[in-house]
Amino acid sequence: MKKSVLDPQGAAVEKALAALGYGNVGRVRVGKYMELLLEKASEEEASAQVEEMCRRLLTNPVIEEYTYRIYRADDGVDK
Amino acid sequence: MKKSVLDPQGAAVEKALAALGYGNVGRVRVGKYMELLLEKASEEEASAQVEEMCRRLLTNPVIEEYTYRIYRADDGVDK
Amino acid sequence: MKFGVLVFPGSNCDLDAYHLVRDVLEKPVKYIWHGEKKLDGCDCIILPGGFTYGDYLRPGAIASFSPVMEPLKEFALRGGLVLGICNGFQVLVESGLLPGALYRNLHLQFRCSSTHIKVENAGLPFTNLMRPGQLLRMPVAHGDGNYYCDSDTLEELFRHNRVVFRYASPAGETDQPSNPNGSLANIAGICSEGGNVLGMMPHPERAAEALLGSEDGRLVFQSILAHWGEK
Amino acid sequence: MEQGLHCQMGLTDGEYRRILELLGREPNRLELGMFSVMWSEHCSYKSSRRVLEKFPTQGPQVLQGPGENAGVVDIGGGWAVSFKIESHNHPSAIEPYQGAATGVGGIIRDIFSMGARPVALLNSLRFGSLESARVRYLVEGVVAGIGGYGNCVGIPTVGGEACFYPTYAGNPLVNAMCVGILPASSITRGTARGEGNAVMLAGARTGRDGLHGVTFASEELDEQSEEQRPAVQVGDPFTEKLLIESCLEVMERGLVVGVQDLGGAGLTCAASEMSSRAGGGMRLNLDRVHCREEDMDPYEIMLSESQERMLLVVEPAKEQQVREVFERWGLEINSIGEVVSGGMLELFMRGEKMACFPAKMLCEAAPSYDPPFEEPPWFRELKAEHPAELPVPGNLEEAFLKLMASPNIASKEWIFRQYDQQVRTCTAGLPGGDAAVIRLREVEPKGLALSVDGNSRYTYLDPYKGGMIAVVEAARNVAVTGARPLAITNCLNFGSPTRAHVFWQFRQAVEGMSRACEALGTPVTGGNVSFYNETSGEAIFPTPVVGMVGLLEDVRLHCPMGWRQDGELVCLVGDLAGSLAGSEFLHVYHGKLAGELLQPDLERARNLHLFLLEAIGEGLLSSAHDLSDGGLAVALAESSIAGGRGVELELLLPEGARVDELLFGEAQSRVVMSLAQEKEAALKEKAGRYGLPLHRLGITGGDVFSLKTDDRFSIRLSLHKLIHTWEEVLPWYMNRRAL
Ligand SMILES: Nc1ncnc2c1ncn2[C@@H]1O[C@H](COP(=O)(O)OP(=O)(O)O)[C@@H](O)[C@H]1O
Ligand SMILES: [Mg+2]
Repeated sequence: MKKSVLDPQGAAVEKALAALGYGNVGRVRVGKYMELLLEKASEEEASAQVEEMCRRLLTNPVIEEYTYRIYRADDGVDK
Repeated sequence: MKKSVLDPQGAAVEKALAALGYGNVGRVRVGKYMELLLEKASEEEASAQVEEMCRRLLTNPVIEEYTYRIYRADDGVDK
Repeated sequence: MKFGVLVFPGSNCDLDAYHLVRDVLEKPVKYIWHGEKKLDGCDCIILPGGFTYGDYLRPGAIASFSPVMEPLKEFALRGGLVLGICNGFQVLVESGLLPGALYRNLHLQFRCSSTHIKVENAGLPFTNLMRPGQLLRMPVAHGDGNYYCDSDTLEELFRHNRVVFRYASPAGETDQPSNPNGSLANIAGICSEGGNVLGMMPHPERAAEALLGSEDGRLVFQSILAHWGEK
Repeated sequence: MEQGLHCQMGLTDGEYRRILELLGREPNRLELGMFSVMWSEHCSYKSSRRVLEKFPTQGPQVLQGPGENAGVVDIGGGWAVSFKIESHNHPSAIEPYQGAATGVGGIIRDIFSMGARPVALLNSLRFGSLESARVRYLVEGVVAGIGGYGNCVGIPTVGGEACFYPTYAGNPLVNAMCVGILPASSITRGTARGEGNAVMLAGARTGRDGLHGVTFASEELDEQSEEQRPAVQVGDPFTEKLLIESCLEVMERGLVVGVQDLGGAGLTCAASEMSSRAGGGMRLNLDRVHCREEDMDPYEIMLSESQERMLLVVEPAKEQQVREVFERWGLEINSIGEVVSGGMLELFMRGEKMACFPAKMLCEAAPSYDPPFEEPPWFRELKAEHPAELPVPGNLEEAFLKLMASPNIASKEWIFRQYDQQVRTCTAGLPGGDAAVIRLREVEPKGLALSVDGNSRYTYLDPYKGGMIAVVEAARNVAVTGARPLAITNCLNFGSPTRAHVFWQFRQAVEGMSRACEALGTPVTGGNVSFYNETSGEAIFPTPVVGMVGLLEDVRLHCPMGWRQDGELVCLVGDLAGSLAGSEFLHVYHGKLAGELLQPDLERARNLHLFLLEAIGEGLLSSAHDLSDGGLAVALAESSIAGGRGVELELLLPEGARVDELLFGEAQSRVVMSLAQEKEAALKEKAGRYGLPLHRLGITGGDVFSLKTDDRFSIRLSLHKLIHTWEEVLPWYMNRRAL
């Protein structure tokens, strides 16, 4: 979620944490986390494809931002 | 989401990506991502508190797993 | 005048829109499968409510890539009438046919209740039988109806009279308690620049028969017929 | 064979010996697992079967009684209604959102596997006190889960009930009911007929979720239950929606021989029950089951309770067409075997035979017990307490407001506003009334009135009378809309059947329900038993829940519960005063649950329903609302609130009654109604003809709720205050959501 967009989930979590006695927690933002496994791709190709998939489908640029990380082999790709 | 638990969202995203021509994407899992700012805490204290909050509220141990990372100062705490 | 109702996997108000056109308006109507590549000569396309693809990822996101969206975009560009209701509105927003985004209700719950909406623009193919400022009673039923856009877009929407409906109190106040989902400026429905594409969260098709408690929603469809020169 | 493996799987030594006897050899692990799930209480009804046989199940309207996926009744015009209720109590206690959601998914599959288009959902919920944060967490999750599933599949949730008593704190009850419509001539059944026919598995992939779910449902909850995590399943309502559409399509086109959903005990249950019903067998090749995870073994595949799967039996010539339908809807479907004669269930994997025995052994040969029963000591003790010895409240208005603010009486809108109540545009009577009313587009202008009811305060005090009352009250709830009660489904939520006191309650309740069903002509077409509702050795109140279906010949004439106009006459049909025994007033005001319940008069109940059918059919009534929890004062207030208008009431205290019995006492067969003043004579005549007492209570209008007895103002409140008190209770509790 972009900073400028009100995040109702984050606000609710923050309130709930405060009620549980975690008064020192602030600026809670809740978003999505995805893991995908990309086959047959070099690191650059993977990067380019993830970027494209994020723009086209995985995120909505009106309200969301994204970052991703790419891992090799055994553990798939992490966005 | 635990690996053994059905992730309908992940499955739907995987199918949608395939339909968009990204046939090389597999094992899509969708989860939650949270950012929180913890005040007045050393790294160890933060760690302990995040651990506790995850167990008590932030995750549902019946179906979810969690990992977190802690950053200093400027960017708050990342779970 | 012929209507088409798009059917995506997970659409579930397709039946309701179809029933409304066929049995209440008594006009020709057909279902159009999401995999179709043409719209088959329909004059008005309805994107019905429901949970396309389970609303997984984001409501309307996956459906907005359906093959049928290509001919729909062309149809809309040529001025064809497109009405997106609830999930249909979400599909229109995700596909870029309407600006902004619809996301999680502010209170985080699905909300099914009766609302009042105020007519802000009565000069559209969808509203020509309404009076500006008129209040209509219609139910909402959604979990992601919280309308958001950036401030430039919002200004543009208001400047060009593209905010069509706003949630209001029974007395006509567009106040906070009347807002069922946290939408910016109580926005319940907006239209495209040309006024031929309307997206709205409330369900006019659920308020078009006395047995269901309100007939106000029928005005939307009667306006469409009037625009087309039919009764 | 490992020592005691059968015990770990929940089988007794005796049961294990019986398996050895039946097979004439030792079962392998897969076979033993299959026996253990099919012989679990949940699947075999081994403790309850003989008691359930007492239910009346016959009637001219019954097209399908108990024994199939769901019951079916005829509604005329060539159409029929299929309906059933089922519990998902234990899964909901562990994971409230998914537990409730998958409960809804399961009951929907039962309905469309009969070939019926699901048109309505209802639910019956019981939780502990809302003062507890854990309970609020459960309420929030269960309600969201029910909504999350029903909303997405596009079936309106039109009614239900929700109660809060401490007995359910550790073991909430989540019962879901689904209603569907189908042509009377085309009921699909769960049979595997026709040697050589293909057995096809459609829908979601099979995963490791829910292994031994039924065994879990057949045990008490304890501290360890939270650790039983692998049993938790996640619902996928989107896949369910696709399954509904594709299954109904193949059934409508006559492409299938038999269909059954995979619920408790998964493929084992579906395969053996379908075979057993047809007197045949199946040869299955488990390599062909589409799995979610790699390396699943036969045991896991056969016992998995993954959701959103269906088993279909199809003639070979139609296999391709069936496949095409499912694939068009984006679903996977595989032919996993074939129907064989001779009755054997044969399972193969990687070319090896993994299991082989007669299918009937899992079903018909399952054990059946007569558990011992004994009247519990508290039964007589509580009966001997006389609530009428308690003092009459000094301030009646305060007592009344307290009652209106009881979570059991207060508005349930916080719950049902999270449910899509109107999708399908057929809901003519929304949640909040006595019964939900839906129109049936297939047979206009007919409609259905639907209600779920149960009163565990009553069943605790007296399970026999309480069981009777559950049926009578459910029937009355549909009758006040103008519908004719047709038939019931039921969910029997009890403690452990191995406790003699619990089993006594169970027998008594079934007996009482049966008598009422006979008297009212509403047979039982199906249901569900949920035992082992206990926490730490403490059983819940016995809680039979009745799901009633009523038929409206003309849905446009259905009668609402709220005052519709100012200046109309308000009347009561039935006795003026009720009893405080087991009443909500006694619970809320005195913190007590005691007394001897009045014996319900079944003859009068029957007459009342006929009277209502006639009076509403002739358009005599503007509104009608049944009296239940909270008695007369609460019912009158509810009609005021629903109608959005006040009322001036003057009640005469009957001879020998106390004012709290008049205002808050509870009794059966009572209805408040409003009507145009000039229709009073006709109403009197009709009530007289049915032998029903009729009392004139007041006139509607204004914005004050005013209730006078004996020339004293007892209660006088602005409508605004009344509504506010009643509406704010659940939101107030639920806004304190943090754990
Ligand atoms: N869990 C629920 N789901 C849907 N509707 C509910 C639920 N609980 C209560 N309601 C609705 O609230 C109204 C009042 O319920 P209740 O007090 O139990 O009625 P009654 O006493 O007439 O059976 C009913 O219309 C019922 O449908
Ligand atoms: Mg009632």
